Amino acid sequence: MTEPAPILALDGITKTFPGVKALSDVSLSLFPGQVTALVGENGAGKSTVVKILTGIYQPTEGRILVDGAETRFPTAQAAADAGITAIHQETVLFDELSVAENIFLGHAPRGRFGLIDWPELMRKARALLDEIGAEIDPSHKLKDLGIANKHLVAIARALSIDARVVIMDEPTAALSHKEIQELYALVEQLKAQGKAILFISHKFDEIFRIADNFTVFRDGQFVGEGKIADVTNDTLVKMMVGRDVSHVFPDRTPVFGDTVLEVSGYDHPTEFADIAFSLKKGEILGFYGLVGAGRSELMQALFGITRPTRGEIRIDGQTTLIHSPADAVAAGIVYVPEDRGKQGAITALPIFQNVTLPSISRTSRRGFLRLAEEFKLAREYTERLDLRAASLDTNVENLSGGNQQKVVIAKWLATRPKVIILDEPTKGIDIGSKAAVHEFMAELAAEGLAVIMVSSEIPEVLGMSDRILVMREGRIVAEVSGDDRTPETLVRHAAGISEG
Amino acid sequence: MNSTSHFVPDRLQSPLARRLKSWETLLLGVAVAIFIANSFASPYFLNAWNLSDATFNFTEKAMIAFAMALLIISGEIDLSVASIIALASTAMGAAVQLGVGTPGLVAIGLGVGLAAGAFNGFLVTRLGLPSIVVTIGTMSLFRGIAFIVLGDQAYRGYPESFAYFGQGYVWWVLSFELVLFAVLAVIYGIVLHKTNFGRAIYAIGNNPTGAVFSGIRVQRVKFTLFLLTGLMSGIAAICLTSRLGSTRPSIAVGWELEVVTMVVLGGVSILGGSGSIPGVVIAAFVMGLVTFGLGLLNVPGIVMSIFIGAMLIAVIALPRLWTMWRRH
Amino acid sequence: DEMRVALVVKALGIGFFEAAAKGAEEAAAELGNTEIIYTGPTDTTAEGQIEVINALIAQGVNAIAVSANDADALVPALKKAMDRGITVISWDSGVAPDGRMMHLNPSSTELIGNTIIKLAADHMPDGGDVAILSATATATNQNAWIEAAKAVLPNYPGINLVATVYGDDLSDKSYREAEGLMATYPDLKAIIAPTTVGILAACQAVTDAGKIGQVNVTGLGLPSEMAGCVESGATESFAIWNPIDLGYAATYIAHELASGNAKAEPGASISMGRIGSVTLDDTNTGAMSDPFTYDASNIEQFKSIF
Amino acid sequence: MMKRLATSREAILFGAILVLLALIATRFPAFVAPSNLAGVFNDTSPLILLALGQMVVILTKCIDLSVAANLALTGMVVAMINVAAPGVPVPVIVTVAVLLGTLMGAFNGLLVWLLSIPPIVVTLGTMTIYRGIIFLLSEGKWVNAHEMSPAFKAFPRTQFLGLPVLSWVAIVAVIAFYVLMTRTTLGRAIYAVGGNPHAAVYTGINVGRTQFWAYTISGALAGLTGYLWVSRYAVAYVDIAGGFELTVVAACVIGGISIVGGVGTVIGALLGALFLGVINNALPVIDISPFWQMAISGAAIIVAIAFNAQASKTKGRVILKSAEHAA
Ligand SMILES: Nc1ncnc2c1ncn2[C@@H]1O[C@H](COP(=O)(O)OP(=O)(O)OP(=O)(O)O)[C@@H](O)[C@H]1O
Ligand SMILES: Nc1ncnc2c1ncn2[C@@H]1O[C@H](COP(=O)(O)OP(=O)(O)OP(=O)(O)O)[C@@H](O)[C@H]1O
Ligand SMILES: [Mg+2]
Ligand SMILES: [Mg+2]
Repeated sequence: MTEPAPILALDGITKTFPGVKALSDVSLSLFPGQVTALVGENGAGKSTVVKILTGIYQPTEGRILVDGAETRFPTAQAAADAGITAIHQETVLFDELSVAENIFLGHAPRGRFGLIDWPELMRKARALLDEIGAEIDPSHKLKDLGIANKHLVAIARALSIDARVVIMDEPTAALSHKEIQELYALVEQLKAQGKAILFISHKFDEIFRIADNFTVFRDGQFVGEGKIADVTNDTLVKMMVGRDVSHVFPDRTPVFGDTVLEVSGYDHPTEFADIAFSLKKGEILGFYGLVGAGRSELMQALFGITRPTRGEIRIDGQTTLIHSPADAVAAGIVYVPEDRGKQGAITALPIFQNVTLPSISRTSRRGFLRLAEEFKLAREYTERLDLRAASLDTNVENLSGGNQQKVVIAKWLATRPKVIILDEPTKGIDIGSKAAVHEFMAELAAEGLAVIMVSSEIPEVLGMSDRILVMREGRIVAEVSGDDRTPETLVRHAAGISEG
Repeated sequence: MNSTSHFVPDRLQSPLARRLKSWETLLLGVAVAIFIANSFASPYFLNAWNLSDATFNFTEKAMIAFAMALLIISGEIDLSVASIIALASTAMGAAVQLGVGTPGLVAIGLGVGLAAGAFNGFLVTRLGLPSIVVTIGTMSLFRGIAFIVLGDQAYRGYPESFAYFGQGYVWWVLSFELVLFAVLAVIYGIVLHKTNFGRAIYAIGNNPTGAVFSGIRVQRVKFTLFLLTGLMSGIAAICLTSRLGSTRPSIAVGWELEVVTMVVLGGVSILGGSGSIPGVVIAAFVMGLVTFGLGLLNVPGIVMSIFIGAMLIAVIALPRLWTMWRRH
Repeated sequence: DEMRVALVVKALGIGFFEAAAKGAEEAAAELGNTEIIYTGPTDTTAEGQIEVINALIAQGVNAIAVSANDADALVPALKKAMDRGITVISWDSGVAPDGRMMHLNPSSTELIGNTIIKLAADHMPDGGDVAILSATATATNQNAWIEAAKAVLPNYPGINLVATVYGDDLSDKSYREAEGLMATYPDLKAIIAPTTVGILAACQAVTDAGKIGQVNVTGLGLPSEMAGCVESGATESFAIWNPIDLGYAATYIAHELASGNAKAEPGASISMGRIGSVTLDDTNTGAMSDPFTYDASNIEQFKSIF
Repeated sequence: MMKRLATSREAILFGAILVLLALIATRFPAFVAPSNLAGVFNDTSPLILLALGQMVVILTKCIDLSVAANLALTGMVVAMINVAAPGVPVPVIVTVAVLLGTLMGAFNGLLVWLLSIPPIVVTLGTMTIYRGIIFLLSEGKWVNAHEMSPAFKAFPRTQFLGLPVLSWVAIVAVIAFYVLMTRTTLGRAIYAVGGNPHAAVYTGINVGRTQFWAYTISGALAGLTGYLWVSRYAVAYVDIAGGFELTVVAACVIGGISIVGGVGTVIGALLGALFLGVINNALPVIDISPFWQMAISGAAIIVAIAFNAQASKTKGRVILKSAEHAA
């Protein structure tokens, strides 16, 4: 065997959160000069591994080995000191600090008396940004940057630490084609320098292009590992999902009714422009796009969270003004947001209160609460979604991600809406719940509800939608239906590549 | 979906059982302990009239504390309450000089309270400014106006009938203030715990973004809460002015922090989202009993405040220390 | 049985009142079978005094002798005390007639008003600007003295009262106010502070500004506290009545009234023990004695007494 | 660079102070005489010192309501030491004051860090406790000028290069804090913790410990100011600097330090304190009744925060390419 010894290895790592076992007995090895791809569905535990490797979480059980020696990373600093650096999935940076400082916070160059040497800091930051091909002024405040540039700053920060192990958690999700190419070149360069790279991505073409090894997780468990050269796309997907992908989505024969929602000439000063589309009863309309394409912003505007500069919304043919979510709910539009913890549920309140919150006027009398009515309504809708919980009086924060999502959906169904918008409805929820949500979406459409589904997962978009709109940089760039419905078309439109 | 649905009970714990384990029960225990300690410490304590007098130590502050509790649960705070008292009292005093009668004075007191609350509410909800600094500003502004109007003067000459609010008795030892306190406690308890409005307050305090996304008109609710806090300050101004029989611009100095202390001691989370009116009621009694009990022993007020300050920290720290200690 | 007399002061810890408390104990010892409860709020607020008074009512003390932070705000509480059979008098800083049976002025208001102007004028042969630094704007006694002082101003030609400012009996505020006076009125010849806190702070401010000899600080102060100022020359002379005597007299009167030996009514003469007796005017107010003037010649003798 | 300077919050506040001075000068020219301005600065020095400490605390998303009580307790303790042992040299007194203040600040910090008690509750509690302890120590008695030793009183007023030592302490503190906040790891960590505590964890910064240090720094300054205050005004009693904590917070807020943390500068805190100092000193001089003072400073606070909020309205992110270029 010519296999070198791993620089970094995880052995039998388990990580539990209150109510969730995010990782259970997983292993992982990273080798010098090699790229290891970590693949798994949303919520498989990939980012949790990254956080354990970078000292942000402490494993509940198991060992971390650096050069074969057991180590602990009590803080992020400890991991950095051990030569491990990461580009995290979410950008964890400081809006109020300059770009240069974001890159070097914690290890800024020091001058006399150990004081921070600002000119040197700027110089080094500029050099780093140049190296990754980012045209960003290091003296700007981070808050003045767009999401893609922020991500480039995060990459620069990871590279500013002279590390032996570089972890990249979905680094290309927010980047444009050109920037992605530069990132690939960078990965090659790091490899050549003998660094070990952990690369997390949902894009298979990417994985097959740059990875040497792979490790697969499913539902927090280790499924397998090997050489990329030894597997095909299909086998990898099967390992990841645990069954054949084609059977996941419900079969449906859609029956469309009248048009319920028409949006035209919808503009926002900074987020989106020229939005026009319509939606029929019983239809599932998919919105695809890369992260940051502005889909969530558009949906939130329809729901009255943000105000567009102009445009018209018609519901059942009637022009409707929506200035607040309360207006939207009254008009029959509801929104299941992407960020469940912050926007979807009031997690510190019990399930039944969450479910009845927007329809409280129905369960109460003259403004006074009627608990019995509330429990009745909550029971009716949570049972339909097959919610698993200790009781309806349990706080939502104690539920698993999938069950939390069910509570949020139940709360909106209880308002008896006409249009339901689901933003990344299955993001980060386990496979069982995912299928349940899909099945339920189909059921709702069959009952005549109009459904808008925003999703970044190509199989989901293809499997569920009757029609797909693709957004890029705040505009609808294509409508895809019929035979065009291939992953390639979606990606091409979303990324703005003129031909496949 | 599938029909083999799992049964999910409404509740695991009866509401009574939950209540027994609550903060309020703990606090009630403290109150009873203080009561017993006081009766042993001073022969003058167990006397209906004395106990009735003792309630004046906290009734006015507690009235504000009810509204403040709602405001803090919703994630905001109002530090200008004591200054609203000064402003409202000054306005009433000025009206007395113009010959306004008792009903007019009450209307003016309430009106000024509402207007001040609306001003705070406007700055916080419309201009989106953080309430803690807004109300530090209006705290100076409102009392400053009272100083401009009154300077080194005092207003007196309140009508005889006006004295009832702060000095009158409804029946035997039950003062008007005590009865008003009880009535307001019940009203606020119902509003917070039994109405849609109360539910919205909890939702907002726990997660303002989530509340907006749930179709709650968050700014409107918060504005209403500032109005209510202003109104309660107006009521407190009426009672206090009536009790003192005169108005000086320095009236009720420092009350804002006592009110906040009462609310926090009552188990309301300063970060918003949790707390109850019964808790605040008990906290009011606890603070009143401590002050009165130590007062009977002629302990200076500042020493009493050590007890209150220490209690404030201890009631939050001890449970945390206990869990930390048990984990090791 | 034992008689309990409560001496309620504006705030605990002020030298003047500590001295008065000494006098009260002296009276209690002399009268026998009398307990003194020396109490008060820790800051000079009316609300604080009301809480203290409520606690005293609850203890059923026999008499309350109070130096008020606010003449009006205490009235309801003190009325309640009288309703419950407690003897209530005010001393030093008075309560409105409704709220007490009698008031003991340390000295007559007119006399004090005249004295404080005279103290300044004596050292200003050519006349000039003077300013008053008072305590809180709500202090009754201060306001009365200032009124009286203004009334006698015409008798002192050339003396020009340019401002009245309030230091709230807080050292730092008084200090800043004194500084402000010197900045605003560069020709200021004297600062008159009829308060023991204010006169000390003003003396400090004048010393710090290097204006000893230029600005004379005078008013009412305690010899023990003022010794340094007289020594440095910042203060030529100042006046005060004896606070020990005042506490003694207040206690004695309260005892006399509570035990029924005397009745508070216009024209009545009430004994003050070793000090003599006080005669009440038609508002049931009486004066204890004349203020006494201290300067370099006698300060040494008194500074260790009070 | 010039343009950014002209639109910065600090520059505008500085402009506001100049305008204020000009207005005062029209009614009372002597106010802007250098010697008087030096006096105003000297008077404002304690506020500047406390505002610097409060700034550090607020930057980390906390608040310190106990500064004034800390100041008063430290002041009383050193005054009592001076009375009991007049021979103790001033450097020792200063050291004791700083240590004592540090200790009280650290106590706040520990409660916030280790027990995660909300900062406002902790300091509301310790505020009353520290004040109460003064009463217990002093039995409510004042320590007056004549009881203090001349050396004890002389320190803050000793002239050095034309300015009293009190002013110099403030100047040195401003410079030291400028260096601390811009050039040291701790200073930057303080900004990071307040700006985005979540991201701070990812950067290896211990949020609680940074907050602890912020409180400790604030406490040390409060202790130092405690001695300076007591010796300058030559008196110590329970209530000195009562309510001053809110003035300190107000100075910070006026100086553009965001109450939600992460935003604000040393220069801002300095200017915020000077703004209040100029108003407080000018009102009596220009013959505006002192009774207007409170309302004016209240109005100033409200205007300042409304203004700051307007200036820092987040532009939000920009998805549209066209809008990005326009921005
Ligand atoms: N702090 C936390 N508290 C509770 N549960 C958590 C926490 N962090 C992660 N989880 C849960 O752990 C599981 C794994 O999450 P993780 O973020 O590691 O998934 P992932 O594989 O990175 O998914 P994605 O592809 O969506 O990024 C999920 O069920 C998630 O809800
Ligand atoms: N400039 C930015 N700074 C920080 N976060 C950003 C920025 N731009 C976008 N994001 C985050 O990236 C995510 C995706 O952005 P957005 O929701 O607008 O796009 P989308 O097309 O809806 O993508 P998604 O598929 O994630 O819903 C959001 O969570 C958003 O908060
Ligand atoms: Mg992830
Ligand atoms: Mg989105």
